[in-house]
Amino acid sequence: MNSELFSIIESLIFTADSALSTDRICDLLDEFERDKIKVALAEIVACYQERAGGFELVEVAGGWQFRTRPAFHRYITRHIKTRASKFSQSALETLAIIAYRQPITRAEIEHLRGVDCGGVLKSLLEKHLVRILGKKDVPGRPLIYGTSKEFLEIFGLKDLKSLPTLREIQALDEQPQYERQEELQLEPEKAIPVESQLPFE
Amino acid sequence: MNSELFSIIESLIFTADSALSTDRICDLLDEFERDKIKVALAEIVACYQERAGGFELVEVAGGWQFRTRPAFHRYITRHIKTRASKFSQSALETLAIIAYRQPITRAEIEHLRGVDCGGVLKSLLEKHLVRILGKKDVPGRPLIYGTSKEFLEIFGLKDLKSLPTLREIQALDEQPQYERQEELQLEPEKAIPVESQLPFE
Amino acid sequence: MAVEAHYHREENLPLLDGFHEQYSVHLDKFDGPMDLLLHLIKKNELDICDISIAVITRQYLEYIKLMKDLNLEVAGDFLVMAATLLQIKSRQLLPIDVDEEPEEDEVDPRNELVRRLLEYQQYKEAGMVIGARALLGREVFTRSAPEPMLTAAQNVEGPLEVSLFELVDAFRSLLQRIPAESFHDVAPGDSLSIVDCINEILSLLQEQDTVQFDTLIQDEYSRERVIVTFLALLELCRLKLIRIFQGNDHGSIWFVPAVTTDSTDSTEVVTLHEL
Repeated sequence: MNSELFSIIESLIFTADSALSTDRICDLLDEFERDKIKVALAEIVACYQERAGGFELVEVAGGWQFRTRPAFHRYITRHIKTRASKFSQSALETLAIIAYRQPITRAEIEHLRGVDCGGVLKSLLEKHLVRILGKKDVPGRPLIYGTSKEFLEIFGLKDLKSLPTLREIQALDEQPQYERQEELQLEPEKAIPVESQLPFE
Repeated sequence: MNSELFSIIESLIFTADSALSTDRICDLLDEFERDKIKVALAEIVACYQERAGGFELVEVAGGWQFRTRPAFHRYITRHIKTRASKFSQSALETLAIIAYRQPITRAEIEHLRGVDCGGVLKSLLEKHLVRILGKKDVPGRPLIYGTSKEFLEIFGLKDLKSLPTLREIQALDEQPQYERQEELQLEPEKAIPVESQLPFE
Repeated sequence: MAVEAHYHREENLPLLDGFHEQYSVHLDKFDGPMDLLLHLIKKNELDICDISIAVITRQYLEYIKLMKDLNLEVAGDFLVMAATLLQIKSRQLLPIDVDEEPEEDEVDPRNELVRRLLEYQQYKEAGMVIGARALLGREVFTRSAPEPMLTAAQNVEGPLEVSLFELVDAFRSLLQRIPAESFHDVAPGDSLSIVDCINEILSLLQEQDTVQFDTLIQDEYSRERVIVTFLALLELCRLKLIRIFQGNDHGSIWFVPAVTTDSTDSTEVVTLHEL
């Protein structure tokens, strides 16, 4: 038997048409203490994990949402049309670069990928996975891009911190034969130590 | 721990956009026996009744649907305001015209859109996205509109200068130019000044 | 590029088969020069931090030649990389200048490329990891039945949700729809436009009550900037949106919004009824 708060929160999340943040739940249920709400949320998550039913409570894009478990998608797609299609390699690469390096300009993305990214960028904007954050304060004022809330929702990420860590960059720092130091001395404008480019470490 | 069929049925009902009849469930899951599906449905109903959470499985209008329990309806109605309201196309167009052509009069907006904009304009004013800048010094002294501070906040813009221009969006579609190497030269950190060595042209 | 290449590959299969094993890379596989380079490094089992530029450059150029032989359009990006490789190779061949600082001599010309390759490889891998996740709408689904209680109360407005791209796109599609003569100044050139300048002044006046002419042009002091700013001010003045003051002869020019916040509010009330 669950507490009343458990059930109230469950009903709130169940009926919301998008993920509900903890803050929002606390606002809505101002007669309950924040700490108790947090405990109840953890209880709901554990409860659905334990029963391993058709759906579970997950934290995505900074909010809570009930979602089906991936194992059942082949049954669900028998009556629900799939909305997302597979992403191309270039779309995924571009998304990854934007996700890890945001805010980033088109020129910076293209420098990393070595190819023109206008078309990919436009299609990511149209799919609402990427958004325009504003303009960079450098000559020419290029547009700067970042990932959107939809990006987190579609890829089922709690926040940008839960992006998979970039393993290789850490390995790179351990490589003694790679003489980055000298390169940095030569061209000071490049002197952004690799690790500082990782906003999530 | 529930049976797989239990979870599959649960996921089907959860994702359906209206109540699912037993017949429909049996059609969708034709690899399972009808009797077993019926047993599983009864199990799901019993399971939700027993746990007495925020919602339960009920049979309505000849079909199965998850419904919140009436006891919690007073909480559920609280979060209606969390529903993000989407812009209508006409509101978005009008807002775009005002943003890019301000200061602008209602007649000028209507000339561009070709339809009456009174209603849309009123709603944009009420949402504080648009504000009245003053009156134009022409016969009739029509009101002049511009965007507000709230407009900048919603779109996360530092100032009006940060609005992306049409040209910048159109540039995404443009074919990559062979002359791109010259662009690279402009930014010293990318300086691979090799355009003269191109052996292939 | 990938689609195009794939199409040609299908057509030219016999031709491809005749090529030496080294050339018969899958043309549809590469997302750009970096992707191709990574493939060549992997194929040759080279250490990414110690690649043999000679081997890689030769194979890279062979690949480009193959693309040309197959009448594929070689994207400029591939040529830029070819040039980069050749430049690195030529720098490696140059004799060390004894007069130069010794520490500069030690710099490996491959470093910049290696850094880019390592970084690219990371993002390529990260992209694959992200792409392998269960996606909403493909493997994972949310509840789609509308809650009857909420549907009934749908006219209550929540927070607005719209992206900047949608705004620009709405404007763009609008302009495409209407005849060309109905609007002007659609795509302002790189040069300063009066409209931009007006917008800039308007947004400044949202933050502060008075603005000095000099502050408008201090970031970018050019003849064009001064003229455009001045014209924008005149236009705003003509529209009675601002009032201009000058303390004394040759003194600073100040301007303030012609309508104070209070009077704007009262105007707004009136006009809401007018609408």
